Amino acid sequence: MRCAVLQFPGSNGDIDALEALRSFENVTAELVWHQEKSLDSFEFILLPGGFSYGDYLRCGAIARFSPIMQAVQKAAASGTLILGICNGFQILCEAGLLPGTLIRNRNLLFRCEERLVRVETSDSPFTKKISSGSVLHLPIAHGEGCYFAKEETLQELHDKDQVLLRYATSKGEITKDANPNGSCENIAGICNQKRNVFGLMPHPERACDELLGSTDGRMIFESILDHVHHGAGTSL
Amino acid sequence: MSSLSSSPQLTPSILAEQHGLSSEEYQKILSLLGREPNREEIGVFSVMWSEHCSYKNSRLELKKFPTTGSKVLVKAGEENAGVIDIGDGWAVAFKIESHNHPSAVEPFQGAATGVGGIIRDIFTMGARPVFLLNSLRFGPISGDSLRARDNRQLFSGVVAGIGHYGNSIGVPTIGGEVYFDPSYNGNPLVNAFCLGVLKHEQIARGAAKGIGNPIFYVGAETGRDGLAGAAFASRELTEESKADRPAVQVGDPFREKLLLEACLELLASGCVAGIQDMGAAGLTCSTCETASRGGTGVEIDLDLVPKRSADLTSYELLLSESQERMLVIVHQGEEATVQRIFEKWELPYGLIGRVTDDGKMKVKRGKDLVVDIPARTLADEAPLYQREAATWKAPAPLDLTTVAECDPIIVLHQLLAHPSIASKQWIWRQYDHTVQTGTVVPPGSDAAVFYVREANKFLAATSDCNAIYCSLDPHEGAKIAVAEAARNLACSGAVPIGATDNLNFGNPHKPESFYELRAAVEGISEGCRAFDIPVTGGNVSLYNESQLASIDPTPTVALVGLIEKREQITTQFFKEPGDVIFLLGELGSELGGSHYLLASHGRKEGLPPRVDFEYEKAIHKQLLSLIRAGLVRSAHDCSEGGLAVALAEACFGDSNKAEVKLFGACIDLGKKGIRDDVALFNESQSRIIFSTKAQQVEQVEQELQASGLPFTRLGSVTKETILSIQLDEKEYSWSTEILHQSWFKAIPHLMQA
Amino acid sequence: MKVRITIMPQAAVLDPAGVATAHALEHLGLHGVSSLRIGKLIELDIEGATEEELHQACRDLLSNPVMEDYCLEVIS
Amino acid sequence: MKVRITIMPQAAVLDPAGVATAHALEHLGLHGVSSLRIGKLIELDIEGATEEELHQACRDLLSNPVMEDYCLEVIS
Ligand SMILES: Nc1ncnc2c1ncn2[C@@H]1O[C@H](COP(=O)(O)OP(=O)(O)O)[C@@H](O)[C@H]1O
Ligand SMILES: [Mg+2]
Repeated sequence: MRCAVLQFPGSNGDIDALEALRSFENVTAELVWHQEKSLDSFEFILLPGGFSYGDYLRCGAIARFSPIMQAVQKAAASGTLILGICNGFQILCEAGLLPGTLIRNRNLLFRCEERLVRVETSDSPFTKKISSGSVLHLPIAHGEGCYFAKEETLQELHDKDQVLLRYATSKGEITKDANPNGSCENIAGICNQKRNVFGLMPHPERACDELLGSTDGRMIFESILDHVHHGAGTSL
Repeated sequence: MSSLSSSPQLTPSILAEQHGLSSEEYQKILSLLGREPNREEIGVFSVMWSEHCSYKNSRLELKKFPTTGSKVLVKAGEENAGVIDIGDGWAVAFKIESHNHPSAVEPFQGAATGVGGIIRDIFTMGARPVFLLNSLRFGPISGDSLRARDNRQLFSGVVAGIGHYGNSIGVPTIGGEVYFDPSYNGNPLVNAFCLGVLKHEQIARGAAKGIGNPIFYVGAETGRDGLAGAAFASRELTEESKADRPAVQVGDPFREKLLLEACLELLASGCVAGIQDMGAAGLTCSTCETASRGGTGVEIDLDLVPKRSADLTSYELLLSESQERMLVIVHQGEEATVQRIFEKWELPYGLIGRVTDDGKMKVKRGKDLVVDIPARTLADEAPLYQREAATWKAPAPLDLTTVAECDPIIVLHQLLAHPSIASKQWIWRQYDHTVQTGTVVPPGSDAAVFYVREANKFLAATSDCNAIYCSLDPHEGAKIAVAEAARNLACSGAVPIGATDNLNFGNPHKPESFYELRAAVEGISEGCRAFDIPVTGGNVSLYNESQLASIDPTPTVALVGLIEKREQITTQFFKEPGDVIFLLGELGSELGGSHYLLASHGRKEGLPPRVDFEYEKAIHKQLLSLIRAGLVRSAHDCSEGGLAVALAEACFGDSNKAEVKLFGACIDLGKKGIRDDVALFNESQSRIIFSTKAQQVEQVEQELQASGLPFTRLGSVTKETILSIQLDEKEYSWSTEILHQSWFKAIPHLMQA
Repeated sequence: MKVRITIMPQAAVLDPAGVATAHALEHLGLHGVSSLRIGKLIELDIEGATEEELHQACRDLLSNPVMEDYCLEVIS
Repeated sequence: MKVRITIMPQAAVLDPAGVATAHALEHLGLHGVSSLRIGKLIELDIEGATEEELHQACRDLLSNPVMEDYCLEVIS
């Protein structure tokens, strides 16, 4: 799988993502500077975490005007898999590739810790190798990760089965305590209607190595790999 | 040369006095220059000869530190930060730095720019910053008084500021320390530590080498930020200085991230002859220091400096402390490389001058010569003072009969809920400690452990200082700071390789304060010599006084260690029911300066515990040998709150996890014949509790017996969440769930008020 | 041209900072707060741009139409 | 009482968000920006407070007098 990890001024999860990807077999991954204009040669595009343009104004607001984002739009339209992690998720929302928006955590404090997320559906290229209802241990690290969307949008997310991850308890219950940031309906990650663009606040790339306490992030990348190599056909 | 003629009544000597230069210092300037200085030159001398830049009151003391060693690649004082070899061609650069006064004025920005400053110090060395620590002190945060509210605001502002800068730039904050004590009312301490990693051949030098080489200014435009800030940091904090508004600098971590990447890219290109960050005293300090180090001169033109507004005066440009700026000297002919890289990273830059051969710092504004001073006189010929030190009076030893024996059941709750002992997760949860995917042991255990993937090395780091001990006995307190830091490293499986220290003291003109400074330096030196740890650099922050009094002497020690193998990484948390718990070291009995005395009796007195380095070292060596033999599942030292607190903390699992594990422990201390409160809460040094698998107990006991060191088999880890301690005939027991609540919720509760 | 742009969160959108600030005001003894919203104020000096271009910038960049309303005033 | 409070960074104080936003506008083709500052706008509905109390709250809580200036307007 040929992967691009986009690098915006202020990205800081770019190297983490690159290394996580390279820990899989049959993967090549490279950094792509935000001034580049084409992503045609890649099968998978990752928008990493960080503070693009300092996250000034609004998270992701300035990055979405980077030249590379036109190539991202084009890739999204053509069905290429695109993953936005944390700041990458915020950029995808600002760019209109995902609905809704991410605002400041309800208690206004940055939060860095491990959290549990429930996989809502296996019916996506990003979760196809994970049975729905499984609970993953993933680190979060954000100050503006409260997912917000209007009623109609939330309804549509439900109707089209676009919510892929929710903050949950170890038993998979969706509770207020399990929600670290006040996200609507405990939403931690969503995809678009075509199901090829996925944004999430937790950091799967920080959970790919035993040393770091969890390898649950690998399942997301394995799903992506499987999808790219075997196509949409295979599932659980 | 401009003169002061415009205002006849303002003679240079009056102006010098207004800049805090003494009359002897002014005379020295006259003889160095052979003429009267102008306004700009007085400004330049005043900042370069301030305590902050010149260490004029402390340098003679600092010479006492051991600074050499076979692993030292760059020694303390040579450059912005020391560099230590970690093997296989890799090295680490690290340093601690204070931002106390700016944080008192504006906690968020003061702390943020402190982090920014220390990160620049590290990448100036050519190293990629990989983690941060922070050492903090505030006045008490409990209660409804105005003071407590102020302290809470300072505390939350500082933590948010540190988080803001570190999180944005993507350098994880993986550890630190914080204490709350009335001596810090109105004068909080904010010390930030950064460590970076580099290959030996990547070490960059802050020297202006190569006559004719171009000098570039890169990074943020200069504004009026922190004008006179360097001088400001060397004065006492008064009500007036709070109105010193221009001294507030705003940090821009985004700019710094770009500057960091651009500088590392530039350094990798091989075209850099010298590089220096602009910290305190900005342009002035960086130009004369690089010239002095290079044995050269520099000539720059202020018209070419990128500016926020065109009307900045020469004086302002020279003394501004705007953040996120660097001075880079490149080899002739490489101008285009600089241009390409800085344009890629969208950073302002300017070719502002050249390296010269006349040893002078010459500053022009267009055609006018504004400053003409021999560079060495500024950087290396600052006056040095030997201040008067008071003679020390040892405090009276504690008379135990005056200490009512409190119920241990209540005391343990009190101690665990004391903000200085309670869980600090409220703090580090606001710090991104997982970015860069190297944090193997996150904050919450004795020392943090970071994996440097490219070098395949495991680094451990900790910072420590019990200032109560230091206030009672600065020399012993400083020794303990080193011993405790080394012990924390040992508990994580690491061997110390280098130290950096931050000396936070009051006004050095007060003989008591100067004594404290000297005693602390000597204590740290003894400790570092004993452990064979070179001091690679540090920072001195004097004049830490509020309207009330000086702070408790606070010589913070940060140690960096190496862990040989992945399997040797150890944490303080019990791992499994049935594991057997040992105490390595004595049960102890020293109560002077203890947190028990403070939290339960409101007393800060007595003689603090003593440390014997030979014994302490033997304990660490023994623990490490057990760890290397694979016999240790957890290790935790006894520090504030003594044995009982250490046992409780070991029962609480890693709180960064989504599901926090809690254990209990069943402990029998046997017949001791000392008071229960003394047995449980004394703070004698050199003690470690560790756990081992039941099957390995015999082997452990054999090894310990052979070592001749004191040890006790305390009991075992239980699934049931009860901590029970048998002492003589009595048994005390606590629910670890409730203890955990007291400990975990203490700071969040206070901060919600 | 001097321009002032105000950007406010829409009524239906959560405003955590606004809620927290209202609470903090209560702690100060100001109890009667019935609504408090925090937005942004941008003051801009610009030459050579038309008002329409500025509106465009407000929609595209300065505000997020999904959750914010903006108002642009030319001051001089 | 409806109140509007505007809070702006003081002129001498660096405004990193303003700088970054000005850059972004340039990238959008609006080149003539000579100054851009971002502040806060607070809209407040409150009963039973005096104007003086509100000024006090502005100084103590809503603005940071060390680096910001505020302006309070009673709208109705
Ligand atoms: N300001 C802080 N920032 C980050 N971590 C902190 C801070 N203060 C304390 N910690 C972490 O909390 C844990 C306990 O700290 P401390 O009580 O000082 O431990 P010890 O007594 O072993 O030195 C350590 O892991 C330490 O790194
Ligand atoms: Mg410890």
